[in-house]
Amino acid sequence: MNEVKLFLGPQHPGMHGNYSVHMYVDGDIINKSRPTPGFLHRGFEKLMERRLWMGNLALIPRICVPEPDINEMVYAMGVEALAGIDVPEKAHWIRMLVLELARIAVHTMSLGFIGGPTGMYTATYWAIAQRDLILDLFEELSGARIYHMYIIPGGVRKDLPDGFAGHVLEKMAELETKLPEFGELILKHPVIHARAKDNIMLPAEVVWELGVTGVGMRSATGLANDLRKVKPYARYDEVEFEVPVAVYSDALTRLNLKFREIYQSISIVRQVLEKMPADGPVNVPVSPGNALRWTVPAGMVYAAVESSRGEYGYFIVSDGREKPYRIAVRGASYPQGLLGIEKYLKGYRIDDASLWMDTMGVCSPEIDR
Amino acid sequence: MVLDEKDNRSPWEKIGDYFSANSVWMKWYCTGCGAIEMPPTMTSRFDMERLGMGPMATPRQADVLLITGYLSTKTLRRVIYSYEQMNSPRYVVGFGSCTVNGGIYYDSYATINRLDMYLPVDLYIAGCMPRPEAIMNGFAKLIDMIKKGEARGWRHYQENYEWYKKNQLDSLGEVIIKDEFHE
Amino acid sequence: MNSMNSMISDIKAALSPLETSEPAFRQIAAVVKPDGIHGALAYLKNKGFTQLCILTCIDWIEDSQFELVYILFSWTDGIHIQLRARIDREKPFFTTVTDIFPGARYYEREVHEFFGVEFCGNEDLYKPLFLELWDDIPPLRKDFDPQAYSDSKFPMRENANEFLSMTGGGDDE
Amino acid sequence: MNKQKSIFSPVKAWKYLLRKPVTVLKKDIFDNPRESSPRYRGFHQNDWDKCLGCGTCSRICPTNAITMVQVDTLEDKEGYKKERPAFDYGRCSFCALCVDICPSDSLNMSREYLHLSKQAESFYFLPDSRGIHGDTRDRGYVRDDDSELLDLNRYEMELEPVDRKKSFIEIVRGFSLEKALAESARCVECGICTEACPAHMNIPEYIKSVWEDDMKGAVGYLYKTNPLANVCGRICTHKCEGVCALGKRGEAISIRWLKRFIVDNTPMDDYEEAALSYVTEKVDGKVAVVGSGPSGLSCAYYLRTLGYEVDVYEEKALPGGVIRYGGPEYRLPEESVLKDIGIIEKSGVHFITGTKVGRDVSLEELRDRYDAVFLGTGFSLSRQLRIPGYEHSDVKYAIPFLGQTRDYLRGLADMPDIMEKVVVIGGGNVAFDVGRTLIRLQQRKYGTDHVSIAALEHRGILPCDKEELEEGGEEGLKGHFGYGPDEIIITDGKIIGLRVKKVISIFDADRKFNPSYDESDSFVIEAGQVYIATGQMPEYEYFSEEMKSMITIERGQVKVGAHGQFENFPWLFAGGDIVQGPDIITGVANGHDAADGIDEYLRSRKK
Amino acid sequence: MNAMNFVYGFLVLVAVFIFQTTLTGINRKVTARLQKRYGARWYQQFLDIFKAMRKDSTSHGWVFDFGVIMALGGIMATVIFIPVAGFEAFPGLDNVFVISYLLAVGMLGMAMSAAGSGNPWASIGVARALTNMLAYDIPLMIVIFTMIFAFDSASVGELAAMQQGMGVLGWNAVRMPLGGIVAVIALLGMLGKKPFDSFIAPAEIASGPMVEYGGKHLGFMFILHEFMTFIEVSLILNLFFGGGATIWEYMLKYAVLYTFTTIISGVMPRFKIDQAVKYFYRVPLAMAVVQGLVVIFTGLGVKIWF
Repeated sequence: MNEVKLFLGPQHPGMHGNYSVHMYVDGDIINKSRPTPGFLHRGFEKLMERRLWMGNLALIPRICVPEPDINEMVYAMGVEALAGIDVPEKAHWIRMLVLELARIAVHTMSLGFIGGPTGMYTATYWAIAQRDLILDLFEELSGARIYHMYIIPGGVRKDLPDGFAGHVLEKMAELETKLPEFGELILKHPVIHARAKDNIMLPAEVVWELGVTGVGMRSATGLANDLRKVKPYARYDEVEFEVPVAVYSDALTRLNLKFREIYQSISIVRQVLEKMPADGPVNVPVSPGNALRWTVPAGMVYAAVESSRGEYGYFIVSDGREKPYRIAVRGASYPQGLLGIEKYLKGYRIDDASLWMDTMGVCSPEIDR
Repeated sequence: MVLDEKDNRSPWEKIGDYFSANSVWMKWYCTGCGAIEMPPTMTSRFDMERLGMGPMATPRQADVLLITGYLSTKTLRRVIYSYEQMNSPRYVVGFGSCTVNGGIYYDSYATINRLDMYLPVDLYIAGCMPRPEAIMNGFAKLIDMIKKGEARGWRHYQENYEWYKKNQLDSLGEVIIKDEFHE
Repeated sequence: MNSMNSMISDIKAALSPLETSEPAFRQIAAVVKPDGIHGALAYLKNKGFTQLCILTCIDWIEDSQFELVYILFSWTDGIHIQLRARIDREKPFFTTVTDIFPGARYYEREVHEFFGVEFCGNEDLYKPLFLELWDDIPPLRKDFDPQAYSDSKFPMRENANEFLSMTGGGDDE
Repeated sequence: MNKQKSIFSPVKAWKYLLRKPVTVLKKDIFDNPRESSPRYRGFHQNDWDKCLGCGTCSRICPTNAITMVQVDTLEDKEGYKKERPAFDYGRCSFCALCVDICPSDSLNMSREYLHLSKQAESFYFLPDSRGIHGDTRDRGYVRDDDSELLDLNRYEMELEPVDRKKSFIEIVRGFSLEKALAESARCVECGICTEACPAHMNIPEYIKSVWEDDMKGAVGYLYKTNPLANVCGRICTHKCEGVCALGKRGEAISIRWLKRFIVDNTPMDDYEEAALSYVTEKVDGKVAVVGSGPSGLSCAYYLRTLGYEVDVYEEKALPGGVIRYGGPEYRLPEESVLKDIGIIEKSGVHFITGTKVGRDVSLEELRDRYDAVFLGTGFSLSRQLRIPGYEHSDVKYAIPFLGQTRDYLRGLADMPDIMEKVVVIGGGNVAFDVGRTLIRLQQRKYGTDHVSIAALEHRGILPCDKEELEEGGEEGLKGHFGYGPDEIIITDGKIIGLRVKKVISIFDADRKFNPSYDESDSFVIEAGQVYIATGQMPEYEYFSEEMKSMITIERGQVKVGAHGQFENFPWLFAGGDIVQGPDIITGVANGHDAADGIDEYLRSRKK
Repeated sequence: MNAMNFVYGFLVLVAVFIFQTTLTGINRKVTARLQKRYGARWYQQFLDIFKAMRKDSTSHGWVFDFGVIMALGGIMATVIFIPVAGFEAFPGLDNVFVISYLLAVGMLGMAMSAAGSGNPWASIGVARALTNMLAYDIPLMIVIFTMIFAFDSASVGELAAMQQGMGVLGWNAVRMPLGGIVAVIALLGMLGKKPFDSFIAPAEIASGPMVEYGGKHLGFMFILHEFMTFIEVSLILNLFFGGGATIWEYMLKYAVLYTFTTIISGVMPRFKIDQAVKYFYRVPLAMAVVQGLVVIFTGLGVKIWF
């Protein structure tokens, strides 16, 4: 049979986001695949050089749409390292709260998005409605559902609103009652097992070769390689949590790890609310003067956080002026989304291509930037 | 874009528009970051299907093209291609700031500023990005416009094809990329 | 876990860097000569820095230099290393490091596309990656003005400063 | 790892067939759209009464979405621009940085999120407090102390320690470089100060130059509109700081001290180069300037920048007028004056000192010798206070006293004859200058000080600067504010005190100056001398009777047309105190303006 | 056969269309409930079809157009032969084989048309659809042959009538429980419901055969789909669940059976096509063979039944 060229994306229901994979298939088997990024390329790294240090706050969340907070966090961490700022204690805890809520939201969503490639839309419908309740929390906290622009260099933008802790705990309790249902519907489903078990493998060698991080790395190597543990930021060294790991990385294992991480995040959220100082400032200015003239001392620094997909980093260069000199973004899904697709998508069936994209955690906006 | 607002539809067209209005299928294409608010709109919390709307996998089946935010030139080429594959009557909805005037990417070398230079936009929804309620209200408004025969962008596109084509070529150089494999 | 100090002294001894610093918590920056990058990467990979986080470039247009930045991470020690080297901006040639870090392949393509740095040995280098039909100098170079490019290609909406009543210009809704 | 599977587990989902859906009801979406959260960042609301029109929002905006639009229907108000921000929702990213940085606190975001239209043009709005659709909604996102993006507090300068009253050393030490950079970083570049400044100095620009550490550029900006930068950097009345946008919620930027920082910290070479960069080759045209006070110097300098030859006539031995003889040394050191006058001299202005127009040379002679004449003679006389005993020889007046003190410090005159206990009448800056100079002289002469000050105005409405009041108090000035002078009590030909009485009101019902007193509340301030600092007067002896008849003089000020030109004498221009009352910066502005007028006049004459 | 038969036939088509489309609409609401939401209006399916009919459509050559007509013609013809609660527009022509044959004409038309569009996704979809058909047909046919063998009749109407009178116990699904299970699973396959919908999987092959249909073509496909659903459900209903003694009973049973398939597919993801084939050839085929052997060699369920 002849080799046929197929486009998986950019407009294909199996593709999350605006991304494209060109596949050469023989029958149902993919012989060769080429990632084609750039559909979401906006030239962020250039635009950031043209905005004020504070003005970039509006830009950065848009680099990773499903989980914007990590951008804010990593940018803030970088700027703080350059400027030598000590963030107020309370801000650290609020940041952790935001990051963990975001992690819950994005894991819940990715749990539901398994419904896309496998066709179990009920799971998608449930999960996204569930995630929406967390977006309500974000709206209460920061004034926006998706782009919170809440974590700023120097701290967080505003203090928690009244009664917020109570609302968070309520939603967490509700989520905990609903999660087992997701487990029943998705993780125990025989057809999901048929699709995901022993499929879409990620061996440990490939992890090291590509530089895959996050759930992918932990599911394959059995190492608790989580930046929150290995190189703690904020106050992650003061909360107790486990990093779920596995040594056999198929799609189902990765799904299970995400599911267990949700529980860990819920536990972190509870600890954060318990241990957070009641009072105190929530931010300090980056430098004297108003935000139009904030400057950051010259220097180069790389800051990284653990996103839901792995190590997410910014390399920030300042020349001491009111705008960054250069910012380079390391998208967490860069290794698997480009080289991974080129090298390791082949051999799978067309049916698995979108499942591959989904469970490997490929997020197109952060690759394209 | 100046549209002829006079209602000169035949009764058959009015009936047709009634059906069109109550069954608007959208092209499921996430062109930009506004797409992140589409899943909540489609799924259980806001349940777009109540309006008779649903996502469709291919442009042939779709009635409305949602431009969910900024468009890079690379995407715009595919969007125009998709739009031309859609069957009339077809509608375009622009989401958020980026489609109106470039949004936060107004000075980007990779994204366009005004969507209506390249495609006829029937409705814009404000926000960055619009929240699901705004999207739902936008759709309700679109439905109303179709019912009243006001959503006539596709006619405008047919009638001013040359103008659109010229804009597309001016900004994109080439609209249909023959070899996009980069091989 | 090795301590930061011993790591820095190891690096100083092995790589003879032009300059080292500690820009942030558990982070080491080392500037080496361009021809030392390969050796340094191989050495560091052996020292446990198994992950290439990012490969990027900075355009120091005033010095007429590009600075290549390799950021490595050691999961065992929890240390990030910035390895930097400056090359001539007028003759931006360098060799690929894909033999040490295969994952660098797309980073190199990206740096080539955005800065015009050529990495000898990376076979896919000349294929466009993010950009399509690009017709100007590499866009992340400092002498590229995105505003001017945008203005020349993508028309903007000129807002007339006329408001029907002084507030609320919209006719609908 | 939980990897067990069961065919029955998914079937449990069937229970939701009979449960209530989680969907938001249609009526909550369409009929009454769901309220967004109290912090929601929706569309903008802008309180036009509060809005300054400063445009800070448009400068922070990362999306370039905010345009300042001229609104002509607004009334003119000091410190407010007639501009309001218009928002392009084709750009806005709803980040609310504009709200957080708004100096006037007028901007906030509403909880409104619906705007749909097929007209892309309708996404451009000029919101007021009712929001973009004119239907007032709840406030959403508002700025609070945490999200503040302005730096509201001044970076304080060091002052000399308390024993500063023992000497005439300048009391304000000035900014260190670090503090100056920090202070200059507070500026939001709104330019409201420029509008308020009589000389329309390029304040935002020179502050920005400080922030960029470009002192030469800053000096260049200063000399664009003010050749007395050293003087104004120290004793300007700083109207700019009164209207500073930051002053609405916090402390205004120390514009004056930043100006002083510039002039004190620029290397002399750079300074001269920048300051003299405007001076041009001489052209045909000669102008006489009468009086070397601020307006005369300013006029002379700007005439030089236009190429004219300038002679300045000064009655006193040294040029400078009020800046040479008026300001106290501890505020305005001699070096500063010398520096300013030196630059003006270097620009090619020729000073003819010791020559009083009207006495040594007549105005008519000047008219014949020069192409044009500028009058900047100032208020050189003290206004008398006709209370009983005012003719006593120990009743002193501010202007001669201050002048003599300056000359004494220069070594050109004797120390003024002061007594151990004195009282000053007046509540303006000059009165405080007199009082504080007296303290220093008393310290020098007697080792102690005892200076009282009496003013009609009570503490809250004193016309002097706030810092004068504070610093004067620190130095031991005994204030009796709200008490008006009644009589000078003289016993045995010597003054023993000043009787004062409580002021009830200063102005009468017609808002005319007509103080009324509470006669029952009066007391005597013990003093051997009375210093009167209740105002100054001009002297117009140089006008011939014929000229006087053709000139209108109202309340001591001459009436002139545009650019200070006399209607009946087109060759004659005036500026400074005699046109607009005593104020250095206004004088500078008049001088500059007159220079332009003279240029225009001479050009038109040539044609 | 006279003119009245054609009038009846036409009326049957209209009635079937209205009934099935309404039911589809209701089932969309059922799915929605499962997904914790309200879902579309019950008449949404009508709106969708009429909307599609109203739109312009793009042709991809005469094969593409003709295939649609051929499919619709074939399927509409089949509908007329389906006995509903004893009523037949053309009595005596309700043979299982006739129906299967006519159904195949419809399927073939669809395949022709889809392949004629030239879209690779459509070709893959058609290939998958035919594979899928092959997969579910074999177990189902074994059961149906068993039934024909046991009851000595190939007439759908007769087979339905034979099950009536004993209540639930008379149903072939109860008499031949394994065969009943096979039939329901095969029905899921026939209807293209999850987990056997890989030939129209949007996330994998962009809705497969349907990828190039739009406008009127799509409208025809929708109508065709409604008719096909009716044929398939009716076939299983008549053969395994005793049809209906009255039209109301028939409609009720039909609705229950159809809704049952909906709620099953509502909690199912889809198999990959190879998995679907493997599944059919493993579980239902084994059950069908066992059922066939039991019926043929023991008579249990047919001859031996009370």
